[in-house]
Parts: sequence; C-alpha cells; structure tokens
Amino acid sequence: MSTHAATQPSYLVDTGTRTGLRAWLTTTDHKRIALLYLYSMMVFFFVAVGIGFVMRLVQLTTFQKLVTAQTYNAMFTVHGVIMIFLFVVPGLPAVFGNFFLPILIGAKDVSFPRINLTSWYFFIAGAILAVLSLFTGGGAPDTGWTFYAPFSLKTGTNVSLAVFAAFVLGFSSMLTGINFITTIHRMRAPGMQWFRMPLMCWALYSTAWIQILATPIVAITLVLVILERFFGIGIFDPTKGGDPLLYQHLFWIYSHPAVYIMILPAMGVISEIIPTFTKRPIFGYKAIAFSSMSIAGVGSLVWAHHMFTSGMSGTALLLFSLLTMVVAVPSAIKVFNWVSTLYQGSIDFQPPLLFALTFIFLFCIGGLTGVMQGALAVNVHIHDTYFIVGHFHYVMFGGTGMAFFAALLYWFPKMFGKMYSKKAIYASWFPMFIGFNMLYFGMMILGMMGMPRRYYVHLPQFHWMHVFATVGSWFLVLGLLMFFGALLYAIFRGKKGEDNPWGGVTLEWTIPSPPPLENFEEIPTITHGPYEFGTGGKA
Amino acid sequence: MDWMNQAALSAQKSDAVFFYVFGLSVVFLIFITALMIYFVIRYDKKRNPVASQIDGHVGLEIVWTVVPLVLFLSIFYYGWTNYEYMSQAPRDAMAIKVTARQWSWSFEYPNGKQTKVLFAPIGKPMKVEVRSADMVHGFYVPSFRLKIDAVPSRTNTTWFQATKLGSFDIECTVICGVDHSLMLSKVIVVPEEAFKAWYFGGENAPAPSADAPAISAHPAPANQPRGQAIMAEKGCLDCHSVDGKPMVGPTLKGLFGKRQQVLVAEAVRTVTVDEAYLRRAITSPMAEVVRGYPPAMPDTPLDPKELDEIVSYLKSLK
Amino acid sequence: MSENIHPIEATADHPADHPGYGTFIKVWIVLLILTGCLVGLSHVNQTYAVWGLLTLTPLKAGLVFYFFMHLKYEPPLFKIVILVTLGTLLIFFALLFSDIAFR
Amino acid sequence: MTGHVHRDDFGARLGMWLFLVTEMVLFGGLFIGYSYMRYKYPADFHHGGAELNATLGVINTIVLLTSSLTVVLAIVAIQRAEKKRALAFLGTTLALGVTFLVIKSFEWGAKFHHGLYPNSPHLATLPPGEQVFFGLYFTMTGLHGLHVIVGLGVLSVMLWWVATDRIRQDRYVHLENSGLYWHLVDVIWIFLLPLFYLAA
Ligand code: HEA
Ligand code: HEA
Ligand code: HEC
Ligand code: CUA
Ligand SMILES: [Cu+2]
Repeated sequence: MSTHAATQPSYLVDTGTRTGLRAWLTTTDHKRIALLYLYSMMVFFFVAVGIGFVMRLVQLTTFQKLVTAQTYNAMFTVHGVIMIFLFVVPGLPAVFGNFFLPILIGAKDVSFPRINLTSWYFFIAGAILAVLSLFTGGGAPDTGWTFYAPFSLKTGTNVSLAVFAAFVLGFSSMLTGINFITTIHRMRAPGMQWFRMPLMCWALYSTAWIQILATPIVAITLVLVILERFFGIGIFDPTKGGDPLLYQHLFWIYSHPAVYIMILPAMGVISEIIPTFTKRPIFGYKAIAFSSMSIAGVGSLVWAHHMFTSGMSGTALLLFSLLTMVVAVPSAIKVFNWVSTLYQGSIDFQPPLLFALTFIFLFCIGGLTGVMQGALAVNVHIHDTYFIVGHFHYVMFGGTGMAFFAALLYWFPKMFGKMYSKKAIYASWFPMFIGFNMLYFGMMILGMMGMPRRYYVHLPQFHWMHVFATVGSWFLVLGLLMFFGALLYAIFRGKKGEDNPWGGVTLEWTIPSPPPLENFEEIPTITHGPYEFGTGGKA
Repeated sequence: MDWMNQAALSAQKSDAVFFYVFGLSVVFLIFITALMIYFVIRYDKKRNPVASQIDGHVGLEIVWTVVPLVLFLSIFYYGWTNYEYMSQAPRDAMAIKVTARQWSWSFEYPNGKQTKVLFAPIGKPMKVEVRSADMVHGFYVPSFRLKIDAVPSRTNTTWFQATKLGSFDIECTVICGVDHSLMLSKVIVVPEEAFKAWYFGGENAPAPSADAPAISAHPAPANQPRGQAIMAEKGCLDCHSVDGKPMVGPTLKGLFGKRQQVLVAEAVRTVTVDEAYLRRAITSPMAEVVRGYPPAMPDTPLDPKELDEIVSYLKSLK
Repeated sequence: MSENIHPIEATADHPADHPGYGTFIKVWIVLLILTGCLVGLSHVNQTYAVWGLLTLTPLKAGLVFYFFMHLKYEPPLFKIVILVTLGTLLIFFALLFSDIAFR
Repeated sequence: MTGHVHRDDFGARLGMWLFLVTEMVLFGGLFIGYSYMRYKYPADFHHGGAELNATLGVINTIVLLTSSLTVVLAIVAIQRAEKKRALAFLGTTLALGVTFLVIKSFEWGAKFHHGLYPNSPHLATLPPGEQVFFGLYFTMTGLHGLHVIVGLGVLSVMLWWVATDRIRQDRYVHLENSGLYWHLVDVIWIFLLPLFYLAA
C-alpha cells in the first residue's frame, strides 16, 4: 500500500481493483464494514419499528382487532427478536465500535479484518434466516423473544429456524468480541496506555468480554431447543423428565448480560460526547472505566431476577435480588460522574449533547424502574406486566437508542464528511421526547394497573391508557421520521463537514473527514490522557 | 388506604415497598435532572468561556458509591422481608388446588368442589397450590399483587388473605399460546358465612355472592328449574351469575328483553335480547360479543333439548 | 497490562527455549497413568469414582492446557484469560445450584 | 490479509485462545445442565451410566490423548524444520481422529440397536431421569463428535500446508492454533469420559 498516506483518498472512494458494490461486499476496511452494518441494521430496525407501531394500533381497540391473535403473538415475537438480536445487541459495537475503536486507539484497522467481514456475513445470514422463519414451516414464531420451554417446543410455528437465526447472530457477535479484545490488546498506538484510552474503548472492551463469556451459553441453549424439536432429547420437556426452569436459567444466563452488552457501549458514547461539549476532562475517568468492568462482572451474576415468580428456591431469590441491587451501583456512579462533568465546563450546547442528556434522563427512569423490579415484593406484582415493557423500552430505546442517535449526530460529520441541519434535529427532538414518555410511561402505569404483557385483547379498564400510549407512539414515530429525514438529506445534499466540527481532542478529530483508508498518515505517539483540553487538544 | 384497588394483605405489603422505592427514585430523578439543567444554563460557554480542568474528586466518588449502595441494600432488605411475608402461607390456610391449562383456570377445594372462578371468604388466609397441565402459565391477581407461575411437573404455592368484598380479575401472565390473553377468570371474595353456605351446601348449592342477602334470594336447590341444572352442569354458571352480579361473563338476570350493546365485527350495535339472540349468543358466542366483556365464552356443545331448556330458563330470569 | 507492543514491532515473539519431544512424551505417559487411576477408582465404588472425577479429571485437563497447549510458555495474559473463563463458569454453576440445591 | 497490518503471531494466538474460551463456555453450559440434571436424578444417572460401554470409552480416551500428543510433536518438528517428521505426526493424528470416530459410531450403533435413541419407544418406557441421561449423552457426545470432525478438517488443511511449505519453521502459528483447537476437543472428552462412562 502507498506509504505517502498524504495522497490517500477517503475510505469512501474505491481504491484497489474492485469497484462499486463488489468493492463494498469484499472490503476488509473496518470503516466500510461499519457502514455495511449500519445500512443493513437500519432496514431491519425500521421493519421492527413498523411492527411496534402496528402493535400499538392493535391495542387501540378492545376486542375486535385489525389482526388475529396469532398474528399479534407473532408480531411481538418478531419485533422483540429483531430489536434485540438484530439491533440493540450488535448495534453500537458493530457500527460505531467497528468504525471508531481502531481510530480511537491510533490503529489502522482491527486485528482480524477478514474475520470482521466474516462476522458481518454471519449477521446477514442470521437476518435472512430470521426473515425466512416468518414465511416457512408453521409460520412466524409466537413464543415471545424469550422462547420459553415447553411452549417453544410444542408450538407448531417455525421456532426452530428463528432460534437457529439467533444462534448464527450470536456467532457473529462473538467474533466481533474476539476481534475487539485482541485489537485493544495488540493495536494500541505507542504511548496509548490503558488509562489513556478514551472511555468508549473501555466500554467496548468490557462489552466484548461479556460477548465471549455469555453468548455461548445462549448458543448451546438454542441448539438444545432445536434438538428437542427435531429429536425430542427432552432436557427441557417435563413430559420426558426435563425441566423448564433449567431452560429459563440457561436463557437468562446469557440474556441478562446481553442487556449490558446493549447499554455499555451506549454509556461509552455518552462518556465521549460530554467532555467534548464541556471542553474539560471527564469527571472521574478511572471510576467510569472501572464501573464498566464491574458492570460486566456483576452483570453476569443477576440473571435470575427474571425468574422471581417461577418458583425458585428462597436462597436463590435472596441472592439474585441482592446482586441485582449491587449491579445498579456502577450505573449510578456513571450517572453522577457524567453530571459532574457538566460542572464548571464551558458548555457548547449542540445536538449531540442534547441527545446525550436525554439519554441520561431516560436511562435513569429506566434504571430506577429496574431497581423497583429488583425488589422482590414489588416484582411479584409487576413481573410480566406492561411495567416491564415500559422498563425495557426506557433502557433499551431511551438508553441505547438515544445513545445511538447521539453517536450518529456526534460522528456523522466524521463518517460521511457532511453536516446535517441542526435546526431540523432540534425540531425532531420535541415530538420524539414527548411521544416517548407518553408511550412508555403510559405502559408502566398500565403495568401497575395489572395489564399483563403479550396480551392480544385487554380488559376494558385498561383501554383509555392504551389509547394514550398509542397516541404517544404517533408522536414518537413522527419525531423519528424527521430525525432520519434530516440525516438522509444531509448524506446527499448536506454541506461539507469540517475535520473537527465540535473541537474534540480524541484521535478521530485529528484526521480528515471522512478518514482516509488507513486512518493515519503515520501512527501518532500518545503522550497524555484522552480529554486534555488544557494542552490545546492535539493528542 | 386504597390505592389501585388494593384488596389483600399481600397488596399492602407489596405497595409499601413500591412507594419506598418510588419515593427514592423520584427524589434522585428530580435531583439529577435539575442539576443537569442548571449546569447547562449556568456554565454555558457564553457565561463561562474557559472551562476549569477538573479531573475528579475521590471523596465524591466514595460518597456516590456508598450512598446508593446503602439505599439499594435497604430496598433489597425491605423487598425481601415483605416478600417473605407474602410467600409464606400461615398454617391454618385453606389449600386450593389451581390447575392451569390452555386456556382456562380451574380450582379445586379441599372437599373436592371444583369451580372455574375462585370463591374466597374475606379475611381468611387461602393457600393456592398452582399446577399446570401443559405449558408454563402465570397465575396473577392484580388487586392482590399476587403472582406465581404454573410450571408443568411442579407445584408452586403462595397465599393471600382478601381484605375487600367483590370480584377481582385473574389473568395469565406467561405467553402460553394463541388465547393467552383470554385465559381469564375471577376471584370472588364473599362474606365468610356466604362462603360456608356454598362450601358445605352439597352438589348444586348456588354460587355465593359478594352481597350476603342475594344468597337467600336464590331458588333453593329443591325446586331448581331444569335449565339452571343444565347450566350448572355445563359450567355456564362458572362465568355467569343469575342474581345480577357480573362475573367473567355478564349476568343473565333480567337479560331477556333488555337492550344490549354488542360488538359485531368492528362496530358496536344495540340489540334487544330476544329468543333468537339468546340462541345465537349461546351457540356462536364470538359472533356478537357483549360490550365491555372479553370474547372469552367457549361454545359449549348442547343438544337442542338442553338449549331449549336453557333459553326458556333465561327468559324466566326476570 | 505490560504488553504494549506496536504492531510494527510485533513478530513471532515465542520464547527461544522450545521444549523438546521428551517433555511432551513424559506428559503423555502421566496422562495415561491418570486415566488408569480414574478407571481403577470407578471400579472401587461410586463415591471414589466421583472423587476421582472431581480431582483427577481437572488435573488431566490442566496438564493438557499447561503443556500441550503451551500455556507454560505463554505470557500471563493467556493464563488470566483462562482463569477468568473458569471462574465465570464456576460462578454460573454456584449460583445455579443456589436454586436447585435449596428447592 | 490487508497488507498494512504487520504479522502478529501473538495476536493470532490470543484470538485463538479467546475463541477457545467461547468453546469452553459452550460446553460449560452443557456441563452445567448435566450437573443440574444429575443432581435431580442421581439414581437414574447411575443406571444410565451402567448401560454405557466403559471399555470403548476408555479406549477412545487413549486414542484422543495420543492424537493430542502427536499434534504437539508435529509442532516441535516444525520448529526444528523436520518437515518429514511433522508430516508423519500430523498423519498419525488424523488416523487416530478417524479411529475415534469409527469406535464412536460402533458405540452409537449398539445403542440404536438396543432401541436407545432419542424419541425411541423403548426410551419412553424408562424412568424420566434415564431419558434425560440419554438425551444428554447423545447431545454431548454428538456435539463433541462434530468438533472432532471439524478438527480433522482443519488438521488436514494443515497437513497440506506443511507439505506445500505454507507452514515453515519461521511461520507456523496456523498449525499452533489448529493444535490448540484439537487439544480443546481432547480436554472436553477428558471430562465426558468420567461423566458418562465412569459415573457408575
Ligand atoms: C439496555 C437494557 C437494560 C438495562 C441497562 C437494564 C438495567 C436494569 N434492569 Fe432490566 N431488563 C431489560 C433490559 C435492561 N435492563 C429487558 C429487555 C428486560 C425484559 C426481558 C423480558 O422479560 O422480555 C428487563 C427486565 C428486568 C427485570 C425482570 C423484570 C421481570 O420480568 O420481572 C429486572 C428485575 O430485577 C430488571 C432489573 C434491572 C436493573 C436493576 C437494572 C440496572 O442495571 C439499572 C441501573 C441504573 C440505575 C439504578 C439508574 C441510575 C442510578 C441512579 C440515578 C442512582 C440513584 C438511584 C438510587 C439510589 C435509587 N430488568
Ligand atoms: C431496542 C429495542 C426496542 C425498540 C426500539 C422498540 C420500539 C418499540 N416498541 Fe418494543 N419491544 C422490544 C424492544 C424494542 N421495542 C422488546 C425486546 C419487546 C418484548 C417482545 C416480547 O414480548 O417478546 C418489545 C415489546 C413491545 C410491546 C409489548 C407487546 C406485548 O407484550 O403485548 C409493545 C407494545 O406496544 C412495543 C411497542 C414498541 C413501539 C411502538 C416501538 C417503536 O415503534 C417506537 C418508535 C420507534 C422509534 C421512534 C425509533 C427508535 C429509535 C432507536 C431505538 C434508535 C435507532 C437508531 C438508529 C435508527 C440508527 N414493544
Ligand atoms: C369461560 C366463561 C364462560 C362460560 C363457561 C360461559 N359463558 Fe356465556 N359468556 C361469557 C362471556 C365472557 C360473555 C360476554 C362476551 C360474549 O358475548 O361473548 C358471555 C355471554 C353470554 C351470553 C350473552 C349475554 C348478554 O348479556 O348478551 C349468554 C346468553 C351466555 N353467555 C350464555 C351462556 C351459556 C348458556 C353458557 C353455558 C352453555 C355459557 N354462557 C358459558 C363467558 C362464559
Ligand atoms: Cu396461560 Cu398465558
Ligand atoms: Cu435482567
């Protein structure tokens, strides 16, 4: 490759022999792979959003619905599966992790570029299988994304394929994890010591560990479900001596850590954005770095808080409720550090910051409701009600989703070399924020009133609240459309983005927008921490 | 106090913890949000052109590690102790076998009586032993803040002690198939003597009801019309009362000749209940669904004779 | 972590002293002997068999990891990775048993 | 390989180890399930184990252990640039791997013959605990067998690369990594043996 990186074109321009689509589909450049993820992910994401939207319409009427019960059950299952396995879990690591991890640590690419591409293909394969499962076999699965046995073993719908899709997706996410860990260990620029890494890297590092330590468990669990369905090996099937609770344990051993796979990178993004717009070092760098690791650690020990009513032993109930409370602490630490970083900063209020602060607000609501669920006496009431649905939309969408937005807004100029209209973004924020809280706070009230989740028809007393929430979802989607409208417009017609529009000091702002193929003309040598504005920036 | 229809001791225990956590959460949420807004305004780059380069403060870190930890642990402890109370049934509790199956509930009492709705005396501890015949289901009584999963090949137990008369929803909370959301029933809390009257009152004692006098108003088993006998046997009376009290289904008292609002397809229609309607309602319950009720009525196979008997009986229910 | 090697400098960084054929053959013999003991124990009675399972099997696995898989000759990082993994599995195991062992 | 990233054997081995971590957790999940069920049905597991052919199990253990040995020896040979020996060792490994599979297939065949296979009418007559035992037996040994097959595939590629000098004294990390994989398969079997065959 050319040593005169100065003459290097942007990564968006085809060098090499292949051009156009073929060049993209065979690329090993982490930045292009990131965009491949982004675009494919967006497609699935909007499908799922659409389904969510329709689910709200279904809840507008009490009995006579616009879809059948079977369809509705399929809808929340598919909605959940897509959102979890195709959007929030891979979302931030695969898109922004891939794009910025190497740049943030001063590397030219990840350790295993070809494996990186492979994992994208696994992702697509998984997605295709998931889509196939809707139209083949007994039709779309109707078990909810949790695939609880024995229903998932007995139902006639095409659970096997859907579950296999999730298996493949899990594989993709493991490969990404392996890649990131190796990259962080091996590819850091000279002088880039562990405590000089931007916090996003710490977040991705801890996420990667969860990915490789937890994902295999769900992989094997899903394999067992498939084997049960085809060969009836009867490990979860009570009629064959199996135990449904074993399934629930194995499933949640992965699926709780998975929720931290979703939120940790989001927290990383926030920790990047806030210093840049306050023009001061982040408050308590090490505290945040270590809290990421401890979330990863303790987060793997709380899974059974999803099973409080399943008839576990008292000992287990006690332990898991206790640990659930402990895992909330590191999140608290992060929140307080973020807020303190605003203190005595010189705040340049820009769209990314708005969305970062929105994240903090919504995540706190989500997190605090999480704590309520962690308290045994309360959980007994709200378990498997719309309260839970409210909780996880606050954390996943209000948390990870908003962080995803913030990250898009923050890095958009760098990734595409274009700038969006800030006015349009501000305008989209209002309907989004109002709609969000109407929709999901409404859901929590429903839960407190005793509205169970995954219900096709609801009893009359819940009706007015459902209507309220549905109206909220309209605002929300309106806001979403404005938001992505603005970004799409910017990609094609937006004015040129500067190399460093926000005055950030981490490495990505020291290189051109969009970055050249090999990121750096020559690998920088790092001499100080990531957020030192005093030293005038240049790392 | 009565908050969201609190109708059992367990509800009071659960809500107490909820309000504790809720209070804390509101405080912290307001505190954090207020700080954010204040800082953003106070330290805007116009007012504060140069940021002071603060790296952190160990003391503070310790404070906001320890304080939340302590609070969280207190939440845990409160939640745990109250849960212990909610889950440990007292010795003298009457044990009821609850069986969940796709998609209905059935209840069996120590003396072998079986019902589709759960009758409970007020102020007496009732132990529920939940089983499942097929999938995992969830036994949930919102007004009691009571929930326990029905897991095949296991028996999970919990208990409640109702503090209010009336009828309260039972819902299934674990997705168990297409009619998961129709897997409904009721807990009907009645005065103790009413319960006793029914419990010890042999085969076809009339269902007890929330308001004691209504019991005596019932026709005595002796001169019981054939129609009622059939309905009792076919399980109609599990969901329908004949004394004006709504259960899972609407009451059948004074139904005949009444103007009834029903949903046909999307639309609400008002019909006058005549013989034809009754027959329709019984033979194809889903065709017209009474406004305000779930389409939960099974179409029970009846031979023409039985149907006639029932219809004529329903007519007689003035 | 101390290893902070720039990719350019990073090469086949194996310690010079490669173990010879002999070492591995010795290990192999030990492994066979241990297997023998395991079988022997299992014929004595159930409890012995279980104890053998709990002690000898991890020992055998350890030998394979340490020698055959060159863990002995790798930097600490690799050992940490393995320990973290085993630790995690152990904790999963323990917490799971906090349920069934007390039902 | 994108030319600008310099060769990093250490990184490659680290990556491989991390992959092995996922494999360990994958089987770890099964082992956890096994102990869960064994705790639930100790007696039935005892009887189930009695029905398995311990001799075959032990023979297979020896076969795999030896194959593991030959792989490391192959690496030593490469380090000493003794190509011929390396090829010989790898060849033996492949042979032993195949032997393992053959023996295993006889073993399974025997079980099937006695009407012991998932969903079999005979199995349904056994107590629940034994049904679970055989469920686990077929799942775990089956999954392990699958890994052996994959391992054989990888090693044959290595054989080919050694033969064509793609793997040399100064670059043999691929061989090392394939070796690592093969050893892990061996380790898993080391655990399967007592859990199923010697449990009785
Ligand atoms: C991004 C994903 C995400 C995140 C980050 C979380 C975070 C948390 N979750 Fe959540 N959760 C889900 C996604 C997530 N969850 C999903 C998808 C489900 C449903 C699965 C299903 O059944 O379909 C679920 C379900 C779920 C349950 C099971 C409910 C049930 O089914 O009965 C529980 C129970 O304990 C729980 C608890 C928690 C807790 C304690 C946290 C904590 O980590 C939160 C910590 C954060 C805070 C506490 C806020 C900030 C802190 C402060 C402001 C400090 C000051 C506060 C005080 C001192 C009180 N979650
Ligand atoms: C991230 C995860 C995610 C997201 C974003 C959403 C979005 C929505 N969800 Fe959610 N939902 C789940 C995850 C998610 N959901 C899960 C896991 C379940 C459980 C399934 C089960 O029970 O098995 C569930 C269940 C669920 C139910 C309960 C069904 C039931 O139990 O009966 C309902 C009810 O209406 C609902 C509605 C909606 C609506 C209206 C939206 C949206 O349509 C609202 C509008 C959306 C937006 C405005 C866009 C959001 C934008 C982002 C998140 C950032 C995106 C970033 C880029 C696009 C780059 N969802
Ligand atoms: C599982 C509970 C259940 C059972 C058992 C049941 N019903 Fe119903 N029934 C309902 C519900 C709910 C409604 C209201 C919704 C509807 O109309 O379908 C209803 C409605 C009716 C109506 C119309 C009432 C009105 O106000 O218009 C009649 C008549 C009726 N049922 C008769 C019967 C008879 C006769 C039987 C026995 C053969 C029976 N029901 C068994 C639940 C039940
Ligand atoms: Cu029964 Cu849901
Ligand atoms: Cu959780």
